[in-house]
Parts: sequence; structure tokens; C-alpha cells
Amino acid sequence: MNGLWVSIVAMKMAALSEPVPWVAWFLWLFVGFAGLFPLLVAYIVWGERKVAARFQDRIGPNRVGPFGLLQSIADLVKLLFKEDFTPARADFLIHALAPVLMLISAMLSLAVIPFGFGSVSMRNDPVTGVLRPTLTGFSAVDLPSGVPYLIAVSSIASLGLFLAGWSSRNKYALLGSMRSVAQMVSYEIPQVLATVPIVLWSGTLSLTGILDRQVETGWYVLTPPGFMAFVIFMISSFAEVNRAPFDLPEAESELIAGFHLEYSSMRFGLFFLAEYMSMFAVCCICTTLFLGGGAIPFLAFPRGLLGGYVVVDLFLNLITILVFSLKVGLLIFLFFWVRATLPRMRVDRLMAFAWKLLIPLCLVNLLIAAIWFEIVIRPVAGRPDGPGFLQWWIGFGVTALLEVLAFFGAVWLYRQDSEHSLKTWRSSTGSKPSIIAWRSVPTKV
Amino acid sequence: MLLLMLVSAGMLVAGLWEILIFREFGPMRGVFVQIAGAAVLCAVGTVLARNLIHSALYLVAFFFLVACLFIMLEAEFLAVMQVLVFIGAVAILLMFGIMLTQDVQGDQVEAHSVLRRLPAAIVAIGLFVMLAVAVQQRPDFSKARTERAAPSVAARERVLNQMPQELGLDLMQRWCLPFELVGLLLTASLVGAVALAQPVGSLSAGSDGTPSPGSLTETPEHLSREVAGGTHSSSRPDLVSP
Amino acid sequence: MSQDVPLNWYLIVAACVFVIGLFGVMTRRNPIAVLMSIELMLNASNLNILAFWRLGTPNPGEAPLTGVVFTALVIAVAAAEVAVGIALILVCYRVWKSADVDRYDSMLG
Amino acid sequence: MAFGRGLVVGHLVTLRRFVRTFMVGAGRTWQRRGGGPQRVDFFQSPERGLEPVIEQTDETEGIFTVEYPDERLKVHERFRVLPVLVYDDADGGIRCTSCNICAKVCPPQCIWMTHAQGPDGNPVPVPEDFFIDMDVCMNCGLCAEYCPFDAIKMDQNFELANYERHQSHIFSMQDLLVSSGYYAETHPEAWMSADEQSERAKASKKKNQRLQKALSSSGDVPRLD
Repeated sequence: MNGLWVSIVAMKMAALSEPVPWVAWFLWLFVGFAGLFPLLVAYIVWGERKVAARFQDRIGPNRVGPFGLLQSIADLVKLLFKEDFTPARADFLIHALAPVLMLISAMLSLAVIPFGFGSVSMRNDPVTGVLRPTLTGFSAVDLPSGVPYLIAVSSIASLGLFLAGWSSRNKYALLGSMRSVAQMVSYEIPQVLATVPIVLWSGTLSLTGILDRQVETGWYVLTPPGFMAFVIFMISSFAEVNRAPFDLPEAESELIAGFHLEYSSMRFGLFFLAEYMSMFAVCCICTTLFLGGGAIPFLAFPRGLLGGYVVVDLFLNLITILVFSLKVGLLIFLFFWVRATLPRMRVDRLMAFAWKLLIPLCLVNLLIAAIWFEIVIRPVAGRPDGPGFLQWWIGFGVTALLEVLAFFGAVWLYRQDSEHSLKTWRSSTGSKPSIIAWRSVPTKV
Repeated sequence: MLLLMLVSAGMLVAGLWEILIFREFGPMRGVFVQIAGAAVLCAVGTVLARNLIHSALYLVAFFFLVACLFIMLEAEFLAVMQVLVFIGAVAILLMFGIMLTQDVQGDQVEAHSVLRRLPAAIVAIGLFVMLAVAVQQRPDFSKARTERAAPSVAARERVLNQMPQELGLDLMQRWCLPFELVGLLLTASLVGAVALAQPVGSLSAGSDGTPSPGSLTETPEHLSREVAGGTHSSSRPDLVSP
Repeated sequence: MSQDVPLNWYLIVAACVFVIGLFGVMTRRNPIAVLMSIELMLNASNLNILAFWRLGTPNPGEAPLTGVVFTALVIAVAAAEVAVGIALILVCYRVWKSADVDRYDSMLG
Repeated sequence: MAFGRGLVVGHLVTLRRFVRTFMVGAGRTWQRRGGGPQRVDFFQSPERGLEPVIEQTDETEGIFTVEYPDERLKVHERFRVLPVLVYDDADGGIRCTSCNICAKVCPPQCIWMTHAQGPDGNPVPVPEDFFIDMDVCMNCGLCAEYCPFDAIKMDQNFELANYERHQSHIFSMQDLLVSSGYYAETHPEAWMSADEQSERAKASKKKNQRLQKALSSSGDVPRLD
């Protein structure tokens, strides 16, 4: 039955597409998404264990293979051979579906990432409309609406998480999933709002277009509003992929393991894979949106050479993919670093942080991004030499000043608000709070 | 479970049907039949599933299949928006609603009665027959676009290639008033939802927890007592720490 | 891509889904299930609008994106409707302690 | 009012730990830090027991992990696990007289023994067999404390894991006997102390007397195994 279905799909694909895209699709699907990315993710797990060990003055896995390199494989084999357990009253189908949904969500977001520069072709400029050489991007699909696509597929993850908690018939799992769905829905908003300046500046929703624009005008993280957007995007990404300090859904000490409490064997392995794969995907997205993809810092190096010979293109793509993976690696290290440093946040503060600090900051940042657009980007749209030195620095100074003001203002307001709510809580309960207020703890650094 | 098996069986039959009968029409009709058949089955599942969470899951599948149909209609941006809004927000909101109004696991089932269904089925089938007849009355509807030699409008080709940009410009120029009105509607619904979902009495009442007369969420007299006791957390003595 | 699927297929599917949604609105007793059925009907209308936009013959001088704009607005309205609808259902549940539309009868007279 | 300064400083603190693990003892990446067989032995490793062992204080930086099965930290002399019976290297005689005091003081009652009998049925002051249930023993050391002949001592062997727990976890005399040389090696201070030496001399003298007495009464030497 399955084979028939596959053959129908294959016939359809063969009928729909030329032979070469078909081969490319096959390669992406079976070499990339079914082979390389899970392997990469397994080694991200190994890397996390090694790095976390170093942060705690330990060695980390070193028993299986040299440097413990086969540890992930051993864990995988262990997970595969464990007993697959489903609770008696669980909703079997949904219980089986939930981890798959999460994995699908993580994998789908990798489909539009331009890992390399691809080749160069003549396309219409989204801002000015004139034809100019544009990067095609080395990605599985180049969607014209890539950014909303990313947001859409990442929102499927919260559905999978919710179903995992619900179908387990366990109150801890349900609590964990309810919490985490609220968390993911809340942090999706600053995450989306942080990408809006990027879309505004590049005038396109396609990730390849954004990459192309950054290669031309410089990385977005190097501008003050872009840096602020980068920071907000990273913080909300931590919450989106449930990493420390926002790992409330799987809080071991409070909820045992949260939403995947009742999962064992490879189904738990799928959750594990999905978590790390979504972390990888988020780092890829961040690199593409803010760090200029595979561009080498301060150089327009491979771009002018592209579009000639296939061999040269392949070689240059290899270089850009290497640079891209280096940047992604640094971001992943950032994830490990934060996890090794910060303790878990409390639920109410987590929500207050998103709604009262990040979202207002995002909105103000959007205004400042518009100022940057007006000063630096719009006046030189279509001119090949880009903004002048003085113009760039005027824009930098103005927006940097505004950013600093916005940051301190937002944090100050946030503090005022939390103190105010603490006061009202004290007066309403009429007694001293049992939990010591965070402001009254003497901080020593 | 039964419906899911039905869905997959239907898709399989549709695929075979496509291979046997619709080869000469080109592949897209077969794809359409499969997607649309699955969508209709999911819609039926939404309406008939007795467990509300299952119902919501069928609805999610239906939303996804409608997004697929949008892609077939070359409105990729709208398909993405469909997934984003309906699966990412509406479905989650519905799940939360189910969790908050059912028992904690949300799997109470409701009983169906034939008395209730029969008239509804008659009305529904009647309406469907009416609509189908009306659709089939127009012979030009049944021809494929390629057969009708529709005029290729350059503007439309452009919007298909750059839909997000064109849509944004259009919303800001030609459709500015509806756009602003929708913004107003969303703001109003945000405020309204917050106001409605507040615990009873916390908006207009003082610290004593009694709702003032004429407040937004005034309750019938015989019910307000038990409601105020259960939901107004700051008035509960057991939450105050020693 | 979609050029060889005729318009009336889309219309029939949309009518079918709409009718199913209508059936749900009439038969379901849980307010959230009723809301879901309304979502079905909204989606059916969306499909209809978009099919007419893409496959119907455009009038000369017509705006090229009418159907898309209309669909986008319907999506926004659907989101707003669900938000308010869920809030209303929560209030009803608090007041009547029940999730059954038949019991919300205080305006019955 | 701090604006996230603590966050930044905290991250720098952890980053410093991370970097220092690569810098402290940078040349010893391939070396085991707690001694033991080296992974890459460019120079001659120090003898077992003489390896440099990193002691952790609050100033310690870098990695100080001891990779246990390959390398072990030296235990302190007072470290005690299970009781053992010491026999003399010189004549193979054990000090135990099967007086049963240890079995009586044992709080969890995990010691029991049988007296040896001479051919005429008279009891001989040596145990015929001696059992300790290691699952029950709680390593309190009271038996060794109470033993009037210093025959039972606490050992340091903590690697007691086993595949079978019904027979092999009840240690009989064969399992419990250790030589005095072994004990002298693991407990050098206690072995060489003046107390212990005089006790040793006294015990052997006393035992000899009792043995002579027993021999003179029975006229035969009991077998000791």
C-alpha cells in the first residue's frame, strides 16, 4: 500500500518536473534531510555535551570512540532498542503523531535556508525594479515568501508539543505542554517583529533575496537597529526552541520532564532530535537574516566570481557553505554558553519579559529601523556605490543613540512595572511575600 | 482512527482513479482530486468526531489541505498565511478553549441524537444540491482555464510572481480603508477578548471582589456567588503565604 | 500549474465544505465545536473567493489582487472572530458551568 | 539600577572557566590527570601510587577529572569498607580465636562462625568457617574495634560489584582472609604503630600458649583450612 503511494508520487514528480530538478530534489531529500541533517544534529548533541562539560570543568563523553565521537551513535542505538511504551489510556494515534509533528516543523524550516550563494542570475530588484545580477542561493526551495513560511512552520511545533502533553494522560505532561504553548505563542511575537526591519530594508520576503541584499550592503547585524533586532531574535529563539533559560516545558525539577514525560524509546528520540534540529534551524535562520549567510566578513569575495563555470561555482559554494557553517557553529556555541550560565526562569517572569519588555522594545526598534531606512538605504536605492561614508556614520550615530535610549527606557519601565505589581501584591495580600523579592536580594558581581 | 483510515483509503482510491482515468487531462486534476477529497473527509471528521480534540485535529488537517489548494491556485503567500494564522493561532486557541471548558483532559464526548441530525442533514443536502445545480448551470465554469484562452493580463502575471510586495502596495493604496478597518477590528477584538476573559469583577470591582452593577461581565444573581468564589484568586485565603 | 483544473471543481468542493460546516453548526452542542464548524464555512468561502480570483475571467481594468485582498481580510476576520468567540465561550462556561449551547438560554424569555 | 550588567558579567565568568580548561595543563591533553595508564605515553609514567593527583580546592582551575576505571584516587588509610580476617604471613596462622565477640557486637548481625573442633570433639580456639553477609554489613567497624585479638580488620576494597548475589555475596573464610603483608601495605601507619606492634607480640605469644595447651591435651595438630 505504501509502495503504491510512493510510486504514485514518483510518477507525479517525474511528470511534473524536468530531470535535473528531480535529481536535485532527490539529493536534497535523501542526502540532506534524511541523511546529513540528522547526522549533523547528532554531532550537535555530542558538541553540547563536550562544551557543557568544559564549562563545568569536566571532560565530557570520551569512552565511545576517540573523543567520544561515537557517543551519539551509541545513544541512538540504545534509544532504538529500548521498549516502546505507550500509556494504557493514551490516545495512541496522537501520541505517535506528536513527535513527528515537531520533527516535521524543524525540518521544514530548513528547506528554505540558503546554505551557500548558489549561482548568479539576472533578476528584478525588489526595491527599484531594475534588472541586476542576483544570487540564486543554494537552498532546497527559494520561496518568494520565505520569512512568513518560516514563521508558519515553526508554529506547527507548538501544536505537536501540545498534542504530546495532551495525549499522554499525565498531569505533568499536560502542565508542561500548556505552559510551553503559552510560552511559544508569546515569544513568537517578538521573534516575528524582530524580522520586520530586515524585510523592510531588503524589500523582499525571500531568504535568498535577503542574503543577496546583505552581501551587497553589509550585514544587518552591523547596524544599530539590526543589532537590536538580532539580540531580540536570539532571545525569543531561545524560548521558541525551549532552550535554557526558557526550558520550562521540560523543567526536570518541577515537571519531571514536561511534555515528553510519557515518551520512551525512539519516540523520545524524535523529540530529542526535533529539539536539536530546531535549534540548528534557528541558528541557520539567524545567520541568514542577520549575519549575511555565507558571506566572508567585510569582503565581497565570492560574489563577483560566481555565474561563470559550474566547477568554479561549486568550489565557491563550498567556501560559502563553510563560512555559513562556521557562523552557525558560533551561534550554536552561544546557545550552549547561555545554557551553561543561566538558571531557569519562573513562568510569570517569562511571560512578563516577553510582553512587557521584548515586544515594546521590538516596536520601538521598528521605528528606529525605519529611520535607518530613510537615512541610509532609501536615498541610495539603485545606486551601485551604496551609501557614502558620512551618510552611513550619520545614520549609525542617530540610530545608535536612539537604540540606547530605547533600551534603557524599556528596561526602566519594565523595572518600574514589576516593582509596582510587587507592591500591589503585597498590599493585597497584607503580608510579606514568602518568596523574597528579586530587587531586595543584594546582587554581587 | 476509522476516519483517518478512510482518509488514506480515499486518497489511495483517488490516486488509482487518477492513473486510470485522468491521465489525459494532465496531472493536476488528479492532485486536486486527492487534496480536495482529503479536505472534505477532514471536514466531515471535524463535524462528526465525538472527541473535541480529535475534531480540532481534523480541523488542523483541513486547514493544511486548504493551504495546499491555495498553492494550487498560485496564491503561495496566502497559503503561508493560512498555515500561520489558522494552524499556528486559531487551532492553538481552540485547543486552549477546549482545555479551559472541558475537564482537564478535554475528552468528554457529546451524545448525538438522530432527531437533531436528520433535519440538519436534510437542510444541508438541500443547500448543497442548490449550490451544485447553480454552479453547473454555468457552462463556462466547467472549462479549464487553458481551454478558455483567457486573456493573459500582464498585471496579473506580475502579481503572481511578486505577491507579497504587490499585496502590500495594494493594501496601502487601493484597499486602504478595508485594511485600516481590519486593523481596528483586530484591536477591538483584542481588547474585547481581554475584557471578556478577565475574572468576574476584576475589571470594575474594588478589592472586595464584588462585581459592580452594570459591569461588562455581570452575572445572573443566583450564579455570581459561586463564580466569584472560584476565580478571583487574590481573595482566596489559602493562597496567601504564611 | 493549476490551469487545467476547472473552476466548478473548486466551487463544488467549497460548497461541500460549506454545507458540512453548516451541518456542524446545526448539530453540534458544544460551543467550541460550533466555532470550528464556522471556521470550516469561512475556509470554504475563502476557497471560493480565491478560485474565482484565479480561474474566473478578470474584467478589464480590474484590480489584479482583489480576490487575494479579500481572502486576506477574511483570514484576519476569522482570527478576530475566534479570539472573541473563545473569550465569550469562557464567560458562558463560567456563568453556566457548562459547555452546551442548548443551556445558554437566559435570553429565551 | 543594573541594566543587564549582571547577565553579561555572569556569562563572562562561565566563559572564563571554559577557556581555562583548555589553558591549564594545556600540554597534558593526552594525559590522564589522576595517573593510571596514559593514553599517549611520551615519557615514562610514574609508578602506580606515585602519580601526581590533582587535589581540588577553591582555587583549582582547568580539568581535574579522574577517569575512574583507568585511574583511581588513593584512598586514605582510615577509609574502610568490609571487614577481613588477617593471617600471618610468616606461619599462616590466623589470629581469630572464634570467640564470637564480633558477631555479638555486630549491629546488623551479619557475622556468624563455626568453631573448629579437635578430633576428640573438644573445641579448638580457631574458627572452622567464618561468614559475613556483605549485603547486610554496614561497614561500621565495630567488629574490628571490639576484637580482643586484633584478628578482624577493616579493608579498603570498595569494588564489590558482582553478577550474582545469593552465593557470592556471603563471604566465607576463603574470601575474608588477607595476609598481614597486604594489611601492612594498605594500612602502613596502623601496622607500624607501637600499639599494634605490642598487640601483635602479645597476641602471638598468647596464641602460642593456647595452642601448646591444646596440643598437649589432644596430641594432634588441627588442620587450619
